[in-house]
Amino acid sequence: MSDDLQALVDRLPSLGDAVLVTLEMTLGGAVLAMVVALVLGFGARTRSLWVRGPSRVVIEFFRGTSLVVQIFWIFYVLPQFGFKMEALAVAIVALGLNYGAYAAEVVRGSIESVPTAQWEAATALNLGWFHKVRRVVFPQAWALMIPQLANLLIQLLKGSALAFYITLHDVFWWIDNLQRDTRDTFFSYGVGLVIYFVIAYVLTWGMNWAEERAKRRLGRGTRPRLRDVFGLKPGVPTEIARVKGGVA
Amino acid sequence: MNEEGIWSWEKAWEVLPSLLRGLVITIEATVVGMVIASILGLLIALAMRAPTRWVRGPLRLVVDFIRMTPLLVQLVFAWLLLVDVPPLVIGFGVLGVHYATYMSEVYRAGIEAVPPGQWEAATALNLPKGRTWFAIILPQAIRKTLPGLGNYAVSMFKETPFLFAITVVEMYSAALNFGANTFSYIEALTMVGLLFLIVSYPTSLLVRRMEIRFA
Amino acid sequence: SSVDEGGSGDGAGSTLQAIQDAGTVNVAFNGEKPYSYMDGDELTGATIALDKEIFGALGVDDVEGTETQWDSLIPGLTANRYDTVSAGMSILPDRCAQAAFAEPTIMYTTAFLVPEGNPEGLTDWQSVEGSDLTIAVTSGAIEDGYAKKTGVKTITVGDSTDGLNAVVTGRADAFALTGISIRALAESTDEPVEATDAFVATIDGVAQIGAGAEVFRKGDTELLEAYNEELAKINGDKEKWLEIMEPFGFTEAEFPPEGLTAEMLCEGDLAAITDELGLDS
Amino acid sequence: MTTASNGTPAIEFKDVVKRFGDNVVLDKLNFSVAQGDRVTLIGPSGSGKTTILRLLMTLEEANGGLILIDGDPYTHEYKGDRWVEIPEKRRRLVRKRVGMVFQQFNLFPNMTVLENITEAPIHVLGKSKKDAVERAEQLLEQVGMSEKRDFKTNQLSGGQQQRVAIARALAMDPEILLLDEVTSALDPEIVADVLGVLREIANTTDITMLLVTHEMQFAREVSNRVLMFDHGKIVEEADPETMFTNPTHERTQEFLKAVLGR
Amino acid sequence: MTTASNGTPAIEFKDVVKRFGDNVVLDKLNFSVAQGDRVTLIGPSGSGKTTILRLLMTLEEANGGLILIDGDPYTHEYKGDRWVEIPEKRRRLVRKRVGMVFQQFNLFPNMTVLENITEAPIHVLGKSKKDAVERAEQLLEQVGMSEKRDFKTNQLSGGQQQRVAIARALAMDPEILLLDEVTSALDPEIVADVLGVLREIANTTDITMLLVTHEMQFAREVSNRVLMFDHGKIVEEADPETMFTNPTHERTQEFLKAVLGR
Ligand SMILES: Nc1ncnc2c1ncn2[C@@H]1O[C@H](COP(=O)(O)OP(=O)(O)OP(=O)(O)O)[C@@H](O)[C@H]1O
Ligand SMILES: Nc1ncnc2c1ncn2[C@@H]1O[C@H](COP(=O)(O)OP(=O)(O)OP(=O)(O)O)[C@@H](O)[C@H]1O
Ligand SMILES: [Mg+2]
Ligand SMILES: [Mg+2]
Repeated sequence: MSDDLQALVDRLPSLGDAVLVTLEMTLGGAVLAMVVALVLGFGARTRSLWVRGPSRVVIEFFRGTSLVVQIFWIFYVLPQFGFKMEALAVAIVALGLNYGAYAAEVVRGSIESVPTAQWEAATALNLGWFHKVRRVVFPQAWALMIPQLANLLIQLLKGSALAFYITLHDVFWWIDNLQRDTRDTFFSYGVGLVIYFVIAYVLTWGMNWAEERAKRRLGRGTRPRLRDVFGLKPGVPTEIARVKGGVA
Repeated sequence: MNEEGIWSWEKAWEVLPSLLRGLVITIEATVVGMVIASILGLLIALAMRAPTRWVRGPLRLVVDFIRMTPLLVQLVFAWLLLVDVPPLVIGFGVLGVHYATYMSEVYRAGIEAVPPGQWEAATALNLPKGRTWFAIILPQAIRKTLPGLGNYAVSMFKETPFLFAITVVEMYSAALNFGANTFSYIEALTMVGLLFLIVSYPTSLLVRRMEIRFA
Repeated sequence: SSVDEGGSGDGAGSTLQAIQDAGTVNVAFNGEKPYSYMDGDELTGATIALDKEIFGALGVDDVEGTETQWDSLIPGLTANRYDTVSAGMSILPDRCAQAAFAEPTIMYTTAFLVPEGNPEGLTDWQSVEGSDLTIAVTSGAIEDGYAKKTGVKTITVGDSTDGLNAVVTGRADAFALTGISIRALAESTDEPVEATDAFVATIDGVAQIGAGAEVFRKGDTELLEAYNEELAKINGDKEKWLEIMEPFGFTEAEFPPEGLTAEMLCEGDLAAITDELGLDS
Repeated sequence: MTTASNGTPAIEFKDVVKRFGDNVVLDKLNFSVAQGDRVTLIGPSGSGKTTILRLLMTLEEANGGLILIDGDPYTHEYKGDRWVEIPEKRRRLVRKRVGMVFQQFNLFPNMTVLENITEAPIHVLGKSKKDAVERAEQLLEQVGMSEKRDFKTNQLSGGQQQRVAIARALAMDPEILLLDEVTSALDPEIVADVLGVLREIANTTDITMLLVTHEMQFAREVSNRVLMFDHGKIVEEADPETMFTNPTHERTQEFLKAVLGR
Repeated sequence: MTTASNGTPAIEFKDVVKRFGDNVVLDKLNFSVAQGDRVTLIGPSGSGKTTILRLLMTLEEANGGLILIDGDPYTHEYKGDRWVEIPEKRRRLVRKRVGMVFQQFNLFPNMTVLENITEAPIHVLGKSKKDAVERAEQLLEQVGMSEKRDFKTNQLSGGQQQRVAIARALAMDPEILLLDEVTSALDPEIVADVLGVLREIANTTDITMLLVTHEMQFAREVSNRVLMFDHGKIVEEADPETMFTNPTHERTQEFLKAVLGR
């Protein structure tokens, strides 16, 4: 055990870099996923089949094949067609597309849960489509989305552990190396458990805070108490059962 | 680039039988894991409504810890600890427990989405607690959770590759095995992707049907 | 860090030319002692030492590494993510169709990792053949092939630590891997396990001669030939070979016999090789 | 149907206090309803009418005071000289005597019309299925919904749902029926229909009724006493005739003017 | 506020057909509303009143016929001899002249009261923020909501929300105002209040109004024409006095009896 601790201490300096890589992937992936989700989510509920069809195909494709296979293709196969990206970029693109496809369903569901009457009221005021979405519908849907997006963010964080597969030195790589050094799986994975939990916890705080803020904008909910923000609040609030499309 | 080209159908067919054998394990794990997750998830959701904080607090902590840490690590831990349990059983169990923590949230949301008027009507009719749960609340709540459960089934299906860490050879590790022996990774993994798609796309269509029906 | 992104073989120019111009070659490694691994910040190991020697002679002074999981070593090579794979990969007929192997650099033997005291008394492959013991093998390793051919019950583990765990927890009676790896594994752990003596497995009466080598892309013939040329100088001089390899625990037993070529191993007719080289297990 | 007309009030509120946070909704409210009485509560929005019915149905907990049904304490009682909450078991015995119809009907959507009505008689009163169905059919007949007995509730219009809800409450043979704005979620033309059903029940049974309604005409027809509330206090109390034609209190005049006089 | 009182009707329906699936709600409906007219639509539930207003607001697409605003085709026009849908761009120009107040208010919960009112004037009419706020404050004053200008909408009661919704519609300076049962989601006592606001607007502007209401008293006071609908057809048309005291058609008599005569 003291050997284990020694190995841990020796490896600590490189933990910072590893965490950084994991965070870069997670946050980069999350931002891209959000963009993808918005495009596909709105695409999947337009009336035009020419937009809806491809959106659905892309969503189903990226949800249907698994993340490992997608990463494999983007990192190892596409270069053979002359399309080569840096490993970090590949990780972000793959995570963004995969979780973006899931998040697209969340976006679609939340948008659909905004009462039609809100669209109609906006039409009655003669607002244009983009304006309706940006100023009226999205801010309301946003509050509904956050808890599910928070769940997806945690899943995305865990999904980023595949990065080692494409030569990135993330937290999982770091744990793997610790395991090889110590040959003690319990110890090294235990350390890993704690690291991932801490990162997930911090991300959850951030999402709780965003949710409270969004709710306050709608005049719902109160000023967030510290407990609301820092508590390990369950992801899904009451309204979510109404939201179609759920997480997966 | 290989002079033979990137893709060889011959290799693709060659790997298929072992992938299909792996697919059986993958589907088994998903089905059994889903059954465990559905039941355990419901129990967790119900326990979370216990009136005392001494039940809710610790349970919340355990659930969040499981939810927020990687499945792979949980699998390996269980595999190392439960020495006498066959890996397949551990795989089913851990998948089930991991996803139960997600499903408990779905159930919770479903239960909370039952209008308070339903509880009140049950009280006004003087129905006992148990009857209220089983005849009034749960039938309504579970209908609303079906799409959510379906989504998690699709997602669990695609997380079965982690079972390779505990020596269970499912579809993904079968592909890697083939790849390591022949270096024909592209064929093997692409077939895996296709098989995933072939199974999960109809499932997700089914889920969306349910969404529409139960909306 | 010595980890770099990207192989030099993009586009039309030859990889050899490219790495000579850059003065750097990027090799993929799996972090497995004693073949190729990071020691702190330094890339080292037996195959790396060999590479440094050979590439140095080719006018490439810098050997940089990209650490990759075992299963992505070859896909990354085909995808031009690096120039060669330096992990002592076994030369097998099926593999030869997808990638180009240099001439053998290390001869492989097999050994078992067993619980302390070797309760089952394992010595060679025949001692597990026909028994109802469960043997742990790493996914895609040659030992997996031996087991399949001889009907030995196996479980498949991801890497050597998992194999160790399988033995320690009693899920497997032994863990079979190359002699060198098993020795390194037994030395690196405090768990109550030990390594059996290395042996050349005999399957169906044929000695399973196995050798590992550097791997190149199929198209990089020029680089492969240049590498082989320099390698021949080392392989032709046992002292020189030992000078490079001994610090990492390799012995004469792992020195490739004269006359053994990658081509022969790619053919896969092991009986013929034994005959031709006059080897005997 | 009443246990005894011995003068014990069917409902009695003694110094009942109800707060929501800082908002004191009922402040030491006292009133009683005799057995067989039909009492209408009127008053502006937020005056506490619904709260009174919900307290009676134990959907809310009182913060103080006593609520008695047929003289039996219902939510709290003094024991020694301390408040003691009445255990759920005894509470259920008392609650059996009370039925409630909600503004939003609150039918169980997972059951058919018939199942909605027989659920409680079978599982609370312990009736046999046959008896419960027989009684349910009789009640459905009474509210004019016989042909819909096997429909799911969401296949019904609002007025039809409310009639089923009334039948469901009556199936428990309550001594006391609470009705909270049972027509205000309905289309105007349909309101008359549901009120007709209630009028018939009022005329053919001696059930004690406590109702909140804005249909003053209906209140006038069925009730024998009207209580005007404001801010959780009884402002005025009279028979309907007096209340609607000749209210004495200024607040009542103002309120009735707003509700009736447009 | 009206463009020209040259006799062109403000609203004209020509053979308008509207179906939902197999349910033909409007079958070749023809009617017109003159500029400055105040027209009330009455009729039983499901007769198509809301549908008419929604068609005018382009919240529904007609299946046939022409809808004209100030003589301009609004949804379709004949070009050559084919139906051509009018592009959204031109439609928005016409839609500018129409405002609507909904039964459920439909305020935007993510905005304050003031933002609800200024959003469209700024972004659709292109008013400066200063001008829009000035006008909004004037309107809030008019509906008696000045002190609530920075509140979130769900901090308001129903009546207050409806008053803001009215102000929001008026802020667009519409020539035509559509009102769909704007008081039926409100508490009875508050209804009078909102109707008062509308009455004042009716009395102080020459805005064209098309309203659906069950408040017959109010219809009587503000409107100069009442249309009785049944099954998507105009059954009877008269000035309010005649309609409410002396309806000629049997269906109207029956309907008015149910709604008024309780
Ligand atoms: N669950 C609750 N939480 C907080 N306040 C409540 C709650 N229920 C009622 N109130 C408050 O109690 C007061 C009385 O409400 P109640 O519903 O009894 O009024 P009411 O007379 O029935 O009004 P209405 O005619 O609008 O139905 C109101 O001020 C209301 O805001
Ligand atoms: N979106 C829709 N889909 C299908 N049918 C609809 C839809 N909207 C309205 N209808 C049908 O059209 C008919 C007319 O509805 P409409 O809402 O115009 O009636 P209304 O006169 O406003 O009734 P109410 O007084 O109840 O508001 C009804 O039969 C209704 O069921
Ligand atoms: Mg009330
Ligand atoms: Mg309507």
